[in-house]
Amino acid sequence: MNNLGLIISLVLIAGGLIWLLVRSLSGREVERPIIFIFMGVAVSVPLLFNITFSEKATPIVKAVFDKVEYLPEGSRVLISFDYGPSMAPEVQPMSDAFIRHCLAKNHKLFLMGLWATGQSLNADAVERVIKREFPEKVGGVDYVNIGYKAGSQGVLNVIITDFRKLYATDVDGRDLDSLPIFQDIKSLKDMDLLLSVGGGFPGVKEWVQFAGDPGNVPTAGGSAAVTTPLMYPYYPRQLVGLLGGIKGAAEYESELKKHYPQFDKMPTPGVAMMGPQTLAHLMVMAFIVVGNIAFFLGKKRDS
Amino acid sequence: MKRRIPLLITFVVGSVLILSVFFPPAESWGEDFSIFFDIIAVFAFFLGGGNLVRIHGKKLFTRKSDWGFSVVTLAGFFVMLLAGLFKVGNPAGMAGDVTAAGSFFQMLYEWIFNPLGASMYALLAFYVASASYRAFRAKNVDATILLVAAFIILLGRTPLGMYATAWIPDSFSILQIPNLAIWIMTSPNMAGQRAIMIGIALGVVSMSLRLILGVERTYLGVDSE
Amino acid sequence: MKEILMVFLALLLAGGISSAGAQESAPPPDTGTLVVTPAPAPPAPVTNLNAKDKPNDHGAGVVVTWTPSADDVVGSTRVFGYAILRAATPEGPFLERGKVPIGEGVFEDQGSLDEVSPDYMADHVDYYYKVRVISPDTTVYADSEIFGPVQCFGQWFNTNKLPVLIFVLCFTTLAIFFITHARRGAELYIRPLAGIEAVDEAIGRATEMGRPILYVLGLGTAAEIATIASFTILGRVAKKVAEYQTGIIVPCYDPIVMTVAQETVKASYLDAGRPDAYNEDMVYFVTQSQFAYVAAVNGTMLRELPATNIYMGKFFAESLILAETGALAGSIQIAGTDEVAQIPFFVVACDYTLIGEELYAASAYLGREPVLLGSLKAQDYAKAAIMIMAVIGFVAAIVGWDWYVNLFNVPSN
Amino acid sequence: MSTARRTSLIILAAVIILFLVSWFAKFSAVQNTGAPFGISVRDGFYITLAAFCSLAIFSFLYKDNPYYKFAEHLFVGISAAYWMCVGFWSTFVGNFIPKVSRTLSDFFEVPFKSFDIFYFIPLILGILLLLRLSNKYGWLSRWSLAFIVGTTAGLNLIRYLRSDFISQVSNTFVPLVVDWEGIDAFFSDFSLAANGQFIMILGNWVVFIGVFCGLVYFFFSKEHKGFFGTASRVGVWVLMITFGASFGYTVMGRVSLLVGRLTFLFGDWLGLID
Repeated sequence: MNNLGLIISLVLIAGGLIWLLVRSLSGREVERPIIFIFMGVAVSVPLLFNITFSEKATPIVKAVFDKVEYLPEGSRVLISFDYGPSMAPEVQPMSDAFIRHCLAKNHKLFLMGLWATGQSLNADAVERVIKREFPEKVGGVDYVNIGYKAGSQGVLNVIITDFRKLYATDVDGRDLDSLPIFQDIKSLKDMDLLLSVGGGFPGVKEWVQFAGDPGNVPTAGGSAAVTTPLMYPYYPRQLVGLLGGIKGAAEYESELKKHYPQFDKMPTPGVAMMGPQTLAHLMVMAFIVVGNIAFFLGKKRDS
Repeated sequence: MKRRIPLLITFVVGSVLILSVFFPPAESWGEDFSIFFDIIAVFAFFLGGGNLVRIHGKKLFTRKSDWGFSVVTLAGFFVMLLAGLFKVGNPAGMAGDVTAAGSFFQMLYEWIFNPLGASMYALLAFYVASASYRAFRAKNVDATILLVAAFIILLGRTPLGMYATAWIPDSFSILQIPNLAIWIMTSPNMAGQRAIMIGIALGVVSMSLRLILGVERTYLGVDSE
Repeated sequence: MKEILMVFLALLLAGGISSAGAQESAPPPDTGTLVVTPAPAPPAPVTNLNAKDKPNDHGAGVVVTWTPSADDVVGSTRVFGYAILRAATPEGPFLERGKVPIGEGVFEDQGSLDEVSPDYMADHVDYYYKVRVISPDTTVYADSEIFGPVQCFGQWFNTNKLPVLIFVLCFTTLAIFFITHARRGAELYIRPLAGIEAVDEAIGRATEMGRPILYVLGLGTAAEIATIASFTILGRVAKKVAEYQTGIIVPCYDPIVMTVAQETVKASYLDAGRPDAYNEDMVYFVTQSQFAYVAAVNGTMLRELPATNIYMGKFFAESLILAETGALAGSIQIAGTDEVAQIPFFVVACDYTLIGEELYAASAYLGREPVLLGSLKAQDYAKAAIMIMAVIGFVAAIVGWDWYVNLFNVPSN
Repeated sequence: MSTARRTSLIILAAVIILFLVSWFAKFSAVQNTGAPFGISVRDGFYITLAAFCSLAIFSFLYKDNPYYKFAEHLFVGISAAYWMCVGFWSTFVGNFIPKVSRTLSDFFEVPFKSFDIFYFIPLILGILLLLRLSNKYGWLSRWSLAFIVGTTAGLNLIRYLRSDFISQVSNTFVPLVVDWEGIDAFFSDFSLAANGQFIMILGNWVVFIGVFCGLVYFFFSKEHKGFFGTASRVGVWVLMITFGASFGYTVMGRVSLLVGRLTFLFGDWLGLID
C-alpha cells in the first residue's frame, strides 16, 4: 500500500513536471490552477500514504549520532528532558530517538529533567519507549530515571561534583546506592556523554556552560528551531553536535533506521512530518526551474 | 477653531507622552493612554457595525446584484451579535466569560469562524508556490540574487541539498548547502534586516515628529480649510 | 546645543568610569579540596551585603547586592543559591522576598505602590535585609549579617534613559533646523522613489481602463505610524482620483481607521473641487478579523477587477494572499509596509514596493512641500551619524572600549 | 432555463446531498463509538459544516464561485460581530465600567474597582467620535482623531527609538577579527570550513558592510551617484539576499498550515488517516 502509493504519486508528479517542462520548452507559461494542483498533491499524498524520505544527516547531526554510535558498549549517557508539553511535538522525537539509540548500543542510560512542566515527560518516555520496545532492559541496571529537581543551573553546579547531594533516590523512591547502575557513579564527570533536549531556558546552553565545559564532559543535544541559530556558536568546540528543530529530529531518525534494522517499525514522527515538507519544497524548486526555462526560451524566441 | 484645536491636542498629547517616559512618576501614562485608546475603539465599533449593516442593508433593499449574499452577512452578523451580547447557552450565565467553552458563541467560533480562518491561512501554501513560479525569474541582477538566495535556502531545507554537496571536504564545508543556508541566514540576511529596521525606526521617529509638530495633517482632512 | 554637548560629554565620562570599576575576575576553582564531608558544614556566608533604593523608579524598590559566598565556586556542592529576606525591624521577623541562583550577587526587591496590595512597600520607611546562603540540604544554611536600615523612594528623572533623551533632542533640533531652512526656500534634492512615481501612472491607467483603484490600508489600527503614513498617501491618491474622475474602493479593517479614511478621502475630493463626486460608500468597514477581511478583499479584487491595487500600512501573513490574488486579477500592484517579515512577499509578488522607511518618506515625497522634505533631510543626517557611530563601534569592539558599547545598552526601565 | 443555470442548480443539489450524507455518516460513526445520541448528531453536523466551510474557501483557488462567496459573506458577518462582542465584554465592561460606576458594575456582574475621573476622557472622546454621524457637529470627531494620532506619535517615537534604533545599532558593533593569533596562523590554518576562523570573520564583515550599504540605499536627499551609487547598489543586493532568504525560510511554516488543515479534512472528517 505504502510503496504503491509512493510509486503512483511520484510517477504522477514526475510525469506532470516533465509535461510542464516540455510545455515550457515551447515557451508557454503554466496556468496557476496547475501549480495549485501540484502543490495540493505534493502535500496530501505523503499525508495519505504516509510517504517518508530518508534524510541524510547534516554534519552537525551526524556528529551527535557518531558520538553515541562509537562510544564503547556500556558507556554512560545522560539525557536531560528540558522542555514542557507545548514544545513536545517538536523536540520529543529527538529524546525518543536518543533513548532508542543508546539502549540499542547497550549504553547505560540516565534520565533527568530541569523543567518543572516537563516532569511527567521522562516517566512517559520510560513507559512509552523503554518498557514497550526494550522489555529486556532492567530499570536500575540498564537505565534509571532520577527525575526533576528545581534549581536550573544550580542543579548542574551541584551534580557536577556529586549526584547524591541532590538526588537521594530515583523517581520510584529507590535509594541510588541500592541501584547497580549508580554503583560507581559519583557525579556528572563520570558520564561519557551528556545529551540535553530542550527549547528554552534552561537548556542546551546551560548544559554547555555549567556541566560540559567545567566538567570537561562531551555535551550534545537538540533544540527547537527558533533557538537553534543561537546555539551554532558553540559548535563544534563546546558542543559535539546539535539537532535543530523537526528537521534535525528527522535526520537523526533516518540515520538510526539506516544503521539499525530492528528499528524498521519504529514510529518516526520527525520523518513523517518532513514528508509533505520535502515534497512541497522540491515542488517549489521545480517550479522555479521550469519557470526560468520558460522565461529564457520565451525571451530567446522574442529576440 | 476647527483646525487649531485638533492640532493642539495632537501636539500636547504627543509631547506629554514622550516626556512621560523620562519621569518615573509619569511612567504609567503610556499604558493608561493605551487603555483609553481601546475604550474609544469600542465606541468606534458602533460606527463599524453600523457601516456594515448600512452597506449590506442598502444592497438588500435596492436589490443590487448578489444581494442574496448580503442576507448571509447580515444573518451571520446578527446571530453572532445576539449570541455574544446575551451570552446564549453560556454555562456560567451572564457572569461567565463571553468565550466560555460550551456557549453558542464559542460553538460558532469553533466550527465556523475557526475553520474558515484556518483555511484562508492555509491558502498561503499554494500562493507561496505560485508566487515563486511567477516571480523568481532571472530577469536582471537583482532578481537573480533574490532567486539564488531563495533557492539555496529552499535546498537547505530538503535532504537534496545534503545529498548533492556531501562530497565537499570539511575544509570547504561552507560550500555544503546546509552550511551555506545557515550562513546566509545569519550573515547577509541579518545585515539586510538590520538596515531595514534602523531605517524604519528613523522613519517612525521623523513621521511622529511631523505629526506632533502639526506639519503632517492630511489625516485630519484639514488641508481644505 | 552647548548644554546637550556638555551632558553628552558627562555621560561619556560616567560610562568610562563605571566600566573601569566593574569586571572583577572570579576566583579560580579549587577542585583539589573537594572531599566528601561526613556532616555537612554550613557554607560560608555572603559578605559585603548592601542595600539601597532602586534608582530611576517611582518608588517601592530596593536593590540588594552582596559578594557571593566563598564556597560559591564552580564544582562546589555547598552552595545551591541565595534567598533574600526582609524585615521591618532588625529583630525580625524576616520574610523571604526572593531567591537567586548561584553566582549572582544582585537582587531587586520590587514591591507594589498600591496600598491594598499584599506586596505593598511603603516609601520612606526603614527596612532591614539579610541574605541566606542555601545548600542542597534545606536544613543547612548560612545567614549574612543584617543590613539596614534602608529606605526606598521615587525619583523624578530616569537617568538610565538619558541617551534616549539626547537622541530625541538631537533629532528634533535637526528636524526643526531643516524644516525652517526649507521654509526659507532652500532647494532640497530628493531621490526618486519608484513606487511613488508609479502611483500617478497607475491612476492614469485606471482612468483609461475605466476601472477603479483599490486602496488597502492594512491591518494596523490607527495607533500605528504605518497606518497614519498610509492616510497621507491615501489623501494624495484620492485627490488624483477625484481629478481624473476614476473610482476608488477603500475596504477597512478597523472602524477608527475607516473613520479617518472617510475624513481623508472626503477632504481630498473637496480639495480637488469635486465634492459632489464623493460617495460615502467608497470607504467602508469590512470586519476586524484578519482572514475574514482578506476573504472579502480577495472577492472584491476578482469581482471589481481594479486596475491598480495599492497596499500601504501594516500587513501580516495575508500580504501574499492579497498580492497573488491581485496579480491573478491582472491589476498593477504597489505596496509599502514597515513589517519587516512581510516585505519579501510584497517585493516578490508586487510590481513596486516601498521598503520600510520609504513608506514614511513617500508621504513627504508626494506632498513635495519643503517642510516635509526638510524632515527627510534630517533623517539622512541621522543615518550618517549612525554610520559614523557604527564605524567607531567597530573600532571600539576591537580596542575594547566597553563604555562606548554600553552607551547603546539602554536598560529596559 | 439556461444550461448554465441548470448546471449550477445540479451542483447545488449535489453539494446539499453530500452534506447530508456526510452528516449522517458522521453521526452514526460517532454513535457507534459510544457517544450519547444527542451530542453526536450535533457534533456530526458541526464537523461536516467545518469541513464544507474549508472546502468552500479552497474552491477559490480554482476561481471565484458562489460557494466561496457564501463562505466569505458568512465569515465577514460572524467575525465582525465576534470582535464587537469580545471588545464590548472585555474592554468596555471589563476595563471601563469598573472604573466609573458601581451601579453599572453590579448590573454587569463585574467587581467595581475604584472611581477614576480620568476614565471620562475616553468616554467623552468616544462620544465625540460618534458625532461623525451628525452633519452639524461632525467636525468635533476630529478631536478624538487628534487624540489618537497624538498618542500614537508619542508612544511610537520612543518605542522605536529605543528598541529598534539604538539596540540594532549596538548589535552591529562586532569585532572585525575573531580568535586572532597573528597573520601567519591565519594563513597556515586558512580554510573554508563553515566554523573556521575565516568564515566567522567574513560573517562579521558582511554584517557590517551590509548594514552600512543598506543604510546608504535608504538615503533620500543624496543622488545615488559615484561612491553613493556603488554603495547603494551593494545595499540593494544585500536587501535582495534578505528577501530571497526570508521567503525561502517561511515556506516550511506555510506548508505546516496546509498540513494542519488537510489533517483535519482527511482525519477528523473523512477518517482516512489517524
